Amino acid sequence: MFAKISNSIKVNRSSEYFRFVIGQKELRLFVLLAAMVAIMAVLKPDTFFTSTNLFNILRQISLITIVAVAQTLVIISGGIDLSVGFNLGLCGIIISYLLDAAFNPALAFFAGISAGLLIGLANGLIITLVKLPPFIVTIGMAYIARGLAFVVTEGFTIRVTNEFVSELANGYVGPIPIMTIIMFVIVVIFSYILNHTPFGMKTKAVGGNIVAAKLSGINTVTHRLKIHVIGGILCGIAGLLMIGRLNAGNPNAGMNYDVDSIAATVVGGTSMNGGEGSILGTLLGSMILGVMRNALVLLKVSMYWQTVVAGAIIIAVCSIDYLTNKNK
Amino acid sequence: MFAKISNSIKVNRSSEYFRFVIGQKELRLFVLLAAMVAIMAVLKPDTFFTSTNLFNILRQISLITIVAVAQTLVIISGGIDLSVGFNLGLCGIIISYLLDAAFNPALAFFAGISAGLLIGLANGLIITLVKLPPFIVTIGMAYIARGLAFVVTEGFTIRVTNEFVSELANGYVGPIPIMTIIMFVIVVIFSYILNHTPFGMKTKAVGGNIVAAKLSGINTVTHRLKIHVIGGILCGIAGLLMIGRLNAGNPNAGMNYDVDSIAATVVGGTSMNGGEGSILGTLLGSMILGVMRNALVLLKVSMYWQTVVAGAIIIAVCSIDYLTNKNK
Amino acid sequence: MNGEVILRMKNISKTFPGVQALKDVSFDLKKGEVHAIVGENGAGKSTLMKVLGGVHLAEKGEIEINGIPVEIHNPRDALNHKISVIHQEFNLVPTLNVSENIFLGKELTKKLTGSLDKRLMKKRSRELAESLGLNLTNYDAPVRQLSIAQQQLVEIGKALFNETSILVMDEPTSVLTSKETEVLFRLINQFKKEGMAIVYISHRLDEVVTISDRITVLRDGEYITTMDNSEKKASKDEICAHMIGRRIEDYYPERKEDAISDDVILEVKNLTTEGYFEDISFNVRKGEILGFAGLVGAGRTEIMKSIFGESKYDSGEIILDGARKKIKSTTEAIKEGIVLVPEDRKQEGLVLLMSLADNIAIPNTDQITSLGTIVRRKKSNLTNEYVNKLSIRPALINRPIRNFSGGNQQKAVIAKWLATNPRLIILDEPTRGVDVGAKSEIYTIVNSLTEAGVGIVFVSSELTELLGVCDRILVVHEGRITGEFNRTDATEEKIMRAAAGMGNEM
Amino acid sequence: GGTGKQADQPTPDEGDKPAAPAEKRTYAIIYPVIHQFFDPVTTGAQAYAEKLGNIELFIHAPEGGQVQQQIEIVENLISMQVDGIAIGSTDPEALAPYIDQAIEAGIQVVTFDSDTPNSNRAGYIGTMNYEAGLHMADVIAKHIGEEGKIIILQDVPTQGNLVERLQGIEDRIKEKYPKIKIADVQSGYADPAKSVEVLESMIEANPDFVSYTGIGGAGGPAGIAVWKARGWTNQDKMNISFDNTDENIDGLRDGLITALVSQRQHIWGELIIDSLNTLCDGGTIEEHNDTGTIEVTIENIDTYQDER
Ligand SMILES: Nc1ncnc2c1ncn2[C@@H]1O[C@H](COP(=O)(O)OP(=O)(O)OP(=O)(O)O)[C@@H](O)[C@H]1O
Ligand SMILES: Nc1ncnc2c1ncn2[C@@H]1O[C@H](COP(=O)(O)OP(=O)(O)OP(=O)(O)O)[C@@H](O)[C@H]1O
Ligand SMILES: [Mg+2]
Ligand SMILES: [Mg+2]
Repeated sequence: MFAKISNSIKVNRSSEYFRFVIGQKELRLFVLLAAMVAIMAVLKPDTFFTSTNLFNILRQISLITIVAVAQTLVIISGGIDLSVGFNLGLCGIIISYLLDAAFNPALAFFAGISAGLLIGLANGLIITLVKLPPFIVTIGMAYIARGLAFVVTEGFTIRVTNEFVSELANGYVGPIPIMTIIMFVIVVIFSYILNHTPFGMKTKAVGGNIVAAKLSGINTVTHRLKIHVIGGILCGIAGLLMIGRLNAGNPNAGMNYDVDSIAATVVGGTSMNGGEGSILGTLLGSMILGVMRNALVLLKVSMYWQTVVAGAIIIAVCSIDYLTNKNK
Repeated sequence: MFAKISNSIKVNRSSEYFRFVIGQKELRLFVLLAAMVAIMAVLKPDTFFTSTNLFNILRQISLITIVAVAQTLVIISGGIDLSVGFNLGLCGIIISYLLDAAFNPALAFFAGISAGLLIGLANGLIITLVKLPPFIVTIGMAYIARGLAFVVTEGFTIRVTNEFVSELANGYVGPIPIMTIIMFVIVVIFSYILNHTPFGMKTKAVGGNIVAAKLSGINTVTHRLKIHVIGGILCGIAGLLMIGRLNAGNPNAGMNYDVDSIAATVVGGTSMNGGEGSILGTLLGSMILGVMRNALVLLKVSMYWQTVVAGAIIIAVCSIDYLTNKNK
Repeated sequence: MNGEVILRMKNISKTFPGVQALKDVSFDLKKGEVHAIVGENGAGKSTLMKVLGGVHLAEKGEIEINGIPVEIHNPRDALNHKISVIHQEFNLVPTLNVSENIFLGKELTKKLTGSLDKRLMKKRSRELAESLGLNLTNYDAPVRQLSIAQQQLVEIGKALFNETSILVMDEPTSVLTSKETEVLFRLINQFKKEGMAIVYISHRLDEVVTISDRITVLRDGEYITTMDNSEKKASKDEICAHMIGRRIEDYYPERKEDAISDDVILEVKNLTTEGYFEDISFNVRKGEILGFAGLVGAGRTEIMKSIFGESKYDSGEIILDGARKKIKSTTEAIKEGIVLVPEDRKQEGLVLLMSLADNIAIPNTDQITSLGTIVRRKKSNLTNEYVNKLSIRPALINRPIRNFSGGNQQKAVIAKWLATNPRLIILDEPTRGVDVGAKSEIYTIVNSLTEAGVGIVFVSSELTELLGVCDRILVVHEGRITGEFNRTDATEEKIMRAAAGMGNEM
Repeated sequence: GGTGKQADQPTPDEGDKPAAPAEKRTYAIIYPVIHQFFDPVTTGAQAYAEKLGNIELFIHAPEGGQVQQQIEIVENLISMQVDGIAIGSTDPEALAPYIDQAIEAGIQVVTFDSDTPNSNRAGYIGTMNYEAGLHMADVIAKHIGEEGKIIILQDVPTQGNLVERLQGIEDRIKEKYPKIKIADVQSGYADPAKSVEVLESMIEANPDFVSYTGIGGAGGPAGIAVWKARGWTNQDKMNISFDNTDENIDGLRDGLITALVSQRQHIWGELIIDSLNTLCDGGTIEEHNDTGTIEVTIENIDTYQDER
């Protein structure tokens, strides 16, 4: 009995601490974001703190956030996906190509998103069955996807004139870009799935301790496959939106989305070790990076310095997060 | 007593097994490399299997191999370094800049290599003290290094006319490129350090189980710092050779070396999880990829298809390695 | 019906690369019985149960459940046959909380939405946890925040929530103290009555004799015998003899009184770390074995880690050979001659990827290096010296340490420290998960060390062992020292009272 | 001498300059990528803006040539409410609607370097890249005697202006020079080191080539590095590449490059500012201001910039 009490006292202390931190993780990011917005609002009231500019930022981050949701799921499940960028690019190319060849648009979209799915599936199969490290598999797959985009286009960009696609990427509902709405819907859906469904719990379990997950009767192979397939589909959707935004299928579109999506995920507080993380955090991470990029231009930071500052800010944001976390 | 004997019989067998596998890792890669060379020698005897072309390949892989040695050390110690490419780029830029400003060449080399060291140190400090994931720290640092290269050059390439630098990168000793000799020396030194010194043993221990390493009295913080510093210095040396090879300090040089060095390391059989790996394996991995790139051009694979084939080969090589390993 | 054979494993063989872990082993289990499996480290107990649990596929043999042959290819198949296994290694997801871990793979969902019914899961797991004596106020903390013992209770709870007719417990008590063990035994007896069949694996022969109805002995992957224990009177000596093929003469070696000198090696004064321990004062003399008893989570491990320089302490003094020392890192501690054998050898003691020789060499590189190079011959000489001294078996120094049995791994950790010539060795649960033979060897090693003038701190949750080995025993309760007993006047009763915070024998 | 189509624009020294704008104006110049090729544009524009006065310049580029990043820059400039934008598109199709958005927001837009014809931009200043390709083919043909194998190194195989140049070369050779054979086209992805490597391998694969052409910014310098490493000069094999970057000019002087087809980006800066001023003042400009290409050889190396 005494053991009981003493245990509960100590655990209490340490677990309360942790509940606070976890519950507050998103809040801390939100405060940081708010601070950045506030500073910019003071520095550049006319140009930054206008509804056009703010909605602009929201639209600018929409695509990368969708990809980052895919990345976050993969990372939480214990993997990493460096092929998201060129996967997205290839999906866009396929859709543009088929639209250009006057295919039925619905069919074209379906084909493009299926391509994303297939690349995700291929990643998943090689990772789970051949058991190669996700890092190298997805790098290889990135090359393949990028190359296929070149093969399809022979280097040309394909013009996209489809109204629906254009509207998706550039249209508004009231003042809110449609793309942003799509992003929010995706964030909400996957945040819900991650936190409130057996699927989400299994995802964390697979990433947190794959042996334990397996022993609990989870089919870890199919689960990881599903995660990669979902990631692939999200890349496909992002590819569709991308060609709308670019009005063209450009085989280089999506370049850097691998690194950028990982940055958003990590800034958003998801652990690179897997097992835990937050989609909402990823959204906030993406917003913080989006505001940063916007601010650097509005503050007229020289283009030479921008890259330096961007790198420093990424490290700084993560450090602040870590340090404030530690002090509490 | 009975237990003893029967145990030792069992164990004997299994340790032999393990020794066999480990010892054979490099041999397997070597066989693969030899097979690729043999196939190419049959397919393209006139263009591939000439001493010029073979020495060419050796020179082409020298730079990336030096960087991959740094990467291998970092990965074995449990980390990853995505800043190697732009670190190398920045070091090259600094050396070119100082040479151009008519500084004493020795001083210029020293400054450039010190820059590499400092970037490595900065990576190491943030990773060990702020305890951020190496992935994100080195991505941030890559941005910073790249940006600084732009700041120094304002986007220009800086011409390098120093004879010594040029000779290092382009000269020969007999038929063998000097750069290749430097590479071999580095490979031999670090292979020796990794396998035959306390430093190497500690590196594997830190990567294999950092808690146990710490509890065994290893100062894991300083050890990881040292690894990153060594990695930085190797990048600095690679930067020096790079400007010799390009006859210029180009702020885009080193692009992709992060991914390429990881590919060479993984193809070379080093585990992404840390704790074990081989510098010799990395050299072989780098050679396999170098022969592949050369072969793709000599076989006149269309530039559009090359990327696809390269990605597929990277995955295939790793898979072959895994599957043959499993069968034994 | 109780007494019916529910499970029959026939002629099971399983080979790992180079090791035949099981040779033609047969095993049967009846409803309503507790069937213990005992054997040395590496005898194949866990492997047999992993075959049953679908973790490993046997290359030969059959499994029948209720007389019907079944195929078990993966853990799901096992669960479908109502087989629940509490594995020896911890198998919780560290990032998930208690209720998520308990319900993983069998999540409770809301009918309408299919979403997780978190509240119900939490309520159920709280009820269960309380019945196991695991009273947490916060069930939302990830389980990595719990102590090892608490995690073990969660694992037990997890298995109990499966619909189970065969329950396998692979060393469930190795991290529990007698208090929790008692609770567990009560539960086991209740399950028995309900007709559950239970496999119980343990190195604690007392427990085995107390709880089991039959005892099967494995040795070197082979079936040796099955002993009847319905009267709870099986002879431990006999079990031992079957296990290791010989009888153990002196289980606890005799302590020589004159081994203890008056020189104090280590004196700890008022050591405090808020939230973990408070006002800890004690000393260790040359050649003395000082025991630390306490309940799970009492704070002993934290105290030891602070002395070893691995964690910081808030206040207090550490005095070595009369001089005050501020030890800030493990490196400094080792330099001062203090070493620690940690309680979790796989996570903290060994680099599993490395060989036996390398693991021993890590803190001793100075001795085997000349001109900056590790001299292979010096390394093997050093390793062989300690492999022989501690009779680590098999004496294959280049074999990866992960392929050694638990007892031999533990001896390797001790060996790596002995090679540094320490003055004080802290052993934290040094016999956890170690078979009787190896245990006795570890006691002998510890004993002989004191004769060489080394001071020993011996932390253990097994009272019998503390009483058998130590010269003096301190008891820790809630981070404070609540009792001190000499070898002559210590009894289980007195120590338990102090550990529970009821004693006043200061 | 230069055979490309020449622009009908005032050279810097002619006197009839528009005066400084009445109110202060902010113009942004956006490059497709950070590259030294554009430095003459920056210096030209800055010097000219200073001379005129009352103009603030803001120079920007996506550092690695990423389309999305350039789009974001345009959007951010709209937020900044600059007066004029001059942009070299990374992807003409992609940038068109954003250019139109800027115009709708009341910003004057001209394009340079690579055009965005599907947008409402007021005009394009720079090289017509297809024509530049034709010109290149003529230059190669002239130097190799209209006969022999040539090899070509592309940068990123998707960069529109580079694709046009390559197309121009291929079309002109097909049409006019049947004895010239394009033996190989490979890509170095604008990575300096990779370009060197691919070129070396290409040379091994085609040892009998007579001339090499680098299409993009990394091409000429890669040739220089390889020629130097092999101890070649333009007597052994020819390197005929695009652009008068410092490296290429040095290579020409050092006898490592036979000829360059140079763009005239040093006059773009002034033309951009003049055009934006005109537009802001309510005037109109020509839709295509082809500044042409010039062949640069060792003969005209010191004077080609003055040629028209
Ligand atoms: N996954 C594995 N790979 C290789 N060898 C293994 C593996 N698992 C077990 N072994 C070997 O099989 C033999 C039997 O091991 P097992 O774990 O069944 O023993 P055990 O009786 O449970 O021992 P302990 O009391 O230490 O838990 C040992 O020699 C062990 O080294
Ligand atoms: N990493 C940790 N994070 C949070 N709390 C911890 C951690 N490690 C231990 N604790 C808590 O500190 C207390 C003291 O634990 P400690 O391990 O020192 O006790 P112990 O007496 O050695 O018991 P045990 O037999 O469990 O090892 C426990 O209540 C435990 O829950
Ligand atoms: Mg076991
Ligand atoms: Mg403990």
